[in-house]
Amino acid sequence: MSPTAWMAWPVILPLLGAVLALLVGRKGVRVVAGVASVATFTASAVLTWEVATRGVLRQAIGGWGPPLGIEWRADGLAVLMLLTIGVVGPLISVHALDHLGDREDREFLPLWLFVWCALNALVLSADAFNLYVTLELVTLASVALIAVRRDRPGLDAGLRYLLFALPGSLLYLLGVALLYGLYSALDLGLLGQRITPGPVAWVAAGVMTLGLCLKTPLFPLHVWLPPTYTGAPTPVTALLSALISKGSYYVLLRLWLEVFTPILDWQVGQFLGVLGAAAVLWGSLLALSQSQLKRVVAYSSVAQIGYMFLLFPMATLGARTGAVYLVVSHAAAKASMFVAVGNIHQAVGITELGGVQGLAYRMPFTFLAMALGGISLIGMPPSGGFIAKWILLEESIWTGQWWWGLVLLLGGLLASAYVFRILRGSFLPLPPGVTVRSIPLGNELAPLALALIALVLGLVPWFPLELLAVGTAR
Amino acid sequence: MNPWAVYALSGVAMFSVGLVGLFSHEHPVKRILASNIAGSGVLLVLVALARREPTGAPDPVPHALVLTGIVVSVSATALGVALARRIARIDATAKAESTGASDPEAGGGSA
Amino acid sequence: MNTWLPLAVLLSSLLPGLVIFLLAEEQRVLRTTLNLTAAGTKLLFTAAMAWGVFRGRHYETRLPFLPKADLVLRADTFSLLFIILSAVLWFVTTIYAVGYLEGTPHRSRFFGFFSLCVASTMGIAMAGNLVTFFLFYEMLTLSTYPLVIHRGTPEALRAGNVYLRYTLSGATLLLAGVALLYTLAGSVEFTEGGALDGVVGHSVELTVAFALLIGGLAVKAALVPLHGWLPVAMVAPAPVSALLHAVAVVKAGAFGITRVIYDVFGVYRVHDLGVLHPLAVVAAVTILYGSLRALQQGDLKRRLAYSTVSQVAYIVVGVSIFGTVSTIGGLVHLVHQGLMKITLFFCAGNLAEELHVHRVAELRGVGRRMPLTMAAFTIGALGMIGIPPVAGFITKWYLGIGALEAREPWLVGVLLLSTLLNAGYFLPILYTAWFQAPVEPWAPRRSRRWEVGPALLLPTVATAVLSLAAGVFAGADLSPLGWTKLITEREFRP
Amino acid sequence: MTAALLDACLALCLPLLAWLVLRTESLSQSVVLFVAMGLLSALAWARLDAPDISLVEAAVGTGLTGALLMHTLSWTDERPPDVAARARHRPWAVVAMAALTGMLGWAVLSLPSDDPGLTREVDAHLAESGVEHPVTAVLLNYRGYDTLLEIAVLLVAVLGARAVNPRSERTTPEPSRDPLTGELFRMMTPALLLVAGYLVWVGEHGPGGAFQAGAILAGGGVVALLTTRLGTPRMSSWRVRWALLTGPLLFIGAAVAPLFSGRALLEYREAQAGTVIFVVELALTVSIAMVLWMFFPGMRPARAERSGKEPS
Repeated sequence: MSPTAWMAWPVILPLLGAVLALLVGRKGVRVVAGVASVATFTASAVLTWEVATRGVLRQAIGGWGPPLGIEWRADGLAVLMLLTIGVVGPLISVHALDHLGDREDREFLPLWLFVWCALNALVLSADAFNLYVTLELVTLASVALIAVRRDRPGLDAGLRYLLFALPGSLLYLLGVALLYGLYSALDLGLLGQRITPGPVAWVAAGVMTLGLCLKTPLFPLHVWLPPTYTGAPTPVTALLSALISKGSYYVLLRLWLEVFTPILDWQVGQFLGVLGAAAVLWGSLLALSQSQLKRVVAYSSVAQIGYMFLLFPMATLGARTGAVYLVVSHAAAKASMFVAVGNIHQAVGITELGGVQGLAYRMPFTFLAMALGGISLIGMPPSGGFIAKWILLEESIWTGQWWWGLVLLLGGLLASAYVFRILRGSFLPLPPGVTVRSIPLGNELAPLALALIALVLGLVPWFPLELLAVGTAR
Repeated sequence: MNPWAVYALSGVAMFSVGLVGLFSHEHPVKRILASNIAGSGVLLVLVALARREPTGAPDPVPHALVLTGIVVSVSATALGVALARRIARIDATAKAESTGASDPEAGGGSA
Repeated sequence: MNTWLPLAVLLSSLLPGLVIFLLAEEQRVLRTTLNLTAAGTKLLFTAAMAWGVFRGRHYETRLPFLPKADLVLRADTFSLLFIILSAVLWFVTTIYAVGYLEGTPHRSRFFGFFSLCVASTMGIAMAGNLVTFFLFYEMLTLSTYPLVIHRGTPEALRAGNVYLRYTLSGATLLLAGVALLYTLAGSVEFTEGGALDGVVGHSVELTVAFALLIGGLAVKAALVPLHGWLPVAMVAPAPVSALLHAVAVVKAGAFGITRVIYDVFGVYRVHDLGVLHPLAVVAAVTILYGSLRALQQGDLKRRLAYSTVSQVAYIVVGVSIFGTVSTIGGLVHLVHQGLMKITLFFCAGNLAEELHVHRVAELRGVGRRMPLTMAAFTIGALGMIGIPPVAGFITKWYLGIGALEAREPWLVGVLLLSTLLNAGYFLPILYTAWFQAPVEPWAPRRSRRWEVGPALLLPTVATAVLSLAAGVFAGADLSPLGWTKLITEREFRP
Repeated sequence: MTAALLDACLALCLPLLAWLVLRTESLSQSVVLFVAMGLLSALAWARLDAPDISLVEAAVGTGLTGALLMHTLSWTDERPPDVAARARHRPWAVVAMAALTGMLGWAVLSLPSDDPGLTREVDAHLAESGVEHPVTAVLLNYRGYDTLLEIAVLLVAVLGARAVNPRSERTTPEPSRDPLTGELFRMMTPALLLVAGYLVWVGEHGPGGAFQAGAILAGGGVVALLTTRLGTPRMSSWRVRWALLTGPLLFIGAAVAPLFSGRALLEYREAQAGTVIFVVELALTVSIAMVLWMFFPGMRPARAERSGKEPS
């Protein structure tokens, strides 16, 4: 099979897996999903290898090519995301199997495979409208996942998410319509060549950014996030925070760095940066003031997404590298933390922060995972979070915009405050009257594996960094 | 003014009404309605854009996009109302239980 | 060039640490064996490396990391000074800790973090550039935090909070400084004589970077006013206090300051920037302030803690005065203070463990009950005051001469005043212990032969002997002083 | 002139109706107004020379959506006690609306007003696409990948909708008391099937296609649901699953087959393209009909029972 043909499989295999999982009915779901996961991961890995050795790959779907057809484009950034999704997602889903009931995982697995397919499709797509379809597929599958337990908090969370994500998609679609109206193209590459400053480009950029920020979400559009993340089943929250929210951010990044580059003015960048900085501070402060464990971690996501927007004021290749590195390491670290939170809830049934008391000795792997994940959120070495922060910090000084560096440093301090607030309690003796249910070993190891990924990202950053550089030379 | 522009402006206005309505209502059905209105607005803009050259056949690409858009929008609506329905049933059950009546869901199911 | 020995030195405590975490609480023998084997192996590696460096060989492990900064572990004369100190003291402290924590819960966790802590210290010592240094500096914070809160009491948790607040703020400053310097210079590999040859001008930025770096490091070095965490952290078990205060944390700070001055900026550059003098003043203030506060403490460990604040500042004073002699004095104190202070903390631990004595006033007549412990304490205390032939005297001598040589006579005054204060807070302890009669008879010994368990006593005596030896044999080539002279020669080579 | 007046009227009415939909306090009135708005908007689309997709909008975007919403109202309380159906008083809302309209309008008016878009490119390659109707060519060939994902969207939606309301599968609807509607349905069925088949076939040359045909069939299904003993298809039945999933499976198969002979995804051979597309469309028609049908969760509980439960 030709190297470009490999691009199809990370999209097709999970789709096929999902359809077959639905088809086989109740009994074979796990088997089908397992085979599909292994196959999809393998396809992603092979594609990564092809891109790392051959450079950027393209496939004109249907053989047409832009402007008529849709094109897939795999550069280093795309395959790094593929790999992230392919590693983090299945680990979360393994945990989900035990966390959710038997009934739920018959629905969870096909839905997760749809999400996986959609995210892979999103990452590879170079077509503005196709991106809209993938975004919607992600959204609808996420909504179904959030509500998969059919309990009132989950249903509320699902509906809330849907009703915030839909306008986001529509804003994006309107932008696509405007761009098509002026440039008669939907391909991101063509749009990037044809874009000129003017009302259409400005308004399109504005509404698309607004829509995607609503979905991601960026401060102050984050109001839906904490209740949604809290109401969803924990493994689904992990998926939302680690991978799904990154989908819309990824589109935003592609748009601004590859299409709207000519209109990315200083003011625009600073504006997005200010919102990002506000997200960092506001999210961290609110994380600090929460009494529920899951809400602490949820608000931390608001803050971490804020860091990612510091890319826009700098808008350099280095800043892109830093932001993407943060996306990847946050995916691993935050997934590990949410999964660990799920374990804690399962073990003691306490959702308050004090519920962690004494658990460090009873669930050592879970807490090790929590600690390693937390370190990455803070941006302390050795962790992927540190590498990301370091690159962004250097870039902020390099571009003379040192104030973003201050935000990074301050955010790190605040993060350490809420992370250690969680960890500290675990060293206390177990309070009397609390019984700790035992957790299956697999469930303890899943968060640890995720946290170790965040750690390894901080120890051998050169591999992802070299991968990210593929396709950046112009 | 060309007809397409009139309709495009109309679509834009529908979109704005829907979008703002979405954020100023709390009832789920109203919000789903609002998102459908906003969606129709965007689609109308696309349909209008396809008809800018007054002669010949309209641009088929936006038409195809619109078809896809309709499907996505009806899917989202179906999912949204399914959630709303379930929430309503849970609430009804809770209400019935709190007033001492039997489970209406069970009654509905066995009818 | 040898490429695996630095890594081996690092891994010889990192890997055992990770394995120890996995051991069950009851596997006492296995854990102790592992600990001691690891500490012994490290000593061997270190000795081999020291011998090699002495004979002019180079040791460097280089792993790819960031585009502009590899992970570099390297052994030069200065890092070896710190490595040897840590390796030796780790060995004795391990023995001590095994005895001290006998029968207490969570020992696997304790020894796991303990080993990680030493591994971080090794990393700090061998770091070949600022990024690697920062990496291990942060690992040190992370691995000492669980040790500080080890007891799990509310008081310990509060101390942990204070500790984190200080060290993480310091790390933030340090990170800002490192990033600024990397942006200015591209890459900052530690180089004898300074690594910033490529940077011309930018004196404002360089000054800011220097201030940030020193500010960050000063937290761990406990320079006034950033010393607040140190006395609070005294709630930790005695071996932790010993290791934290004698070796790992405060020394990491002092070591870092020295690296920044000599191997990053280069002493000439720092001198030109005019930032050395302010640093010396801060250190001098710290010396006096620490001593004054020590004088007021009734709690033995807190008194020792404030004494540490003061003594570590000697190192900083030494390296921040422009001149070879004072630099020798400062650097050699890195070792001397380590040996003497760990002796003192061991003694305090022995007293607390055997007799539950924590306050100075309770020490009346303890000399007759625990003669060896108090003898060791006496050696340490006299050394701190600076009485020959204990090692502390060498330090003060070189610092004094150095100050005169650098035409900073005010410093001699500071040294004299500090010596007086040192005497003021150490001599009463000695007097109380040796010459006053106990209020009530001491509890009888648990064993006929030992005044306190051998695992506690032997390390105490060993370090006391070492403190004495470092002073008596100061003239030898491989004594701390001899080694320090070797370092200084290379740093001041113009 | 009359045409321009009609256009202006329509264009003005649409946002006003939209506004009314959201202002009306009664939810059922809102839905009725929404349907009215949808029909007008279908008219507008027809005025813009898009008669085929205007039919879809009328049938699915308005009819089916309206029916779904109406159906939901019968499940939910007209006005739940904690949530007001009326908009909260938001003075900024009007300002925001005006600002948004103004900004977007500015952008729309700066678009070139006689741009053919991609019409030429589509026509140039129409011969290679295997179909004669340009919209079908875009939908199933040039941008067939969008359609593939769109099918996934439909599957996800039906899976999600069924997942949250599994119980309703067991709800047997009340048989219609009116024998006439049942008879009507029986008579209608063959006609519906015929029309659907025709639409798929005609889609290759003119307005029509899988989606339109699927919508027609689904319409029949919904009527059946409301008038006969036929319940909503259940996911637990293997027949239903095959009916639902054969289309997607065939589509995926057709999409990946070219990969094995060194071509790109969905890169049909020119000679076979027409046949492949026809077969895929036929299978998709069944799937789409099933999905749309299954969006309806069965009948609401009988009115009498509901009112019996109401505390009063």
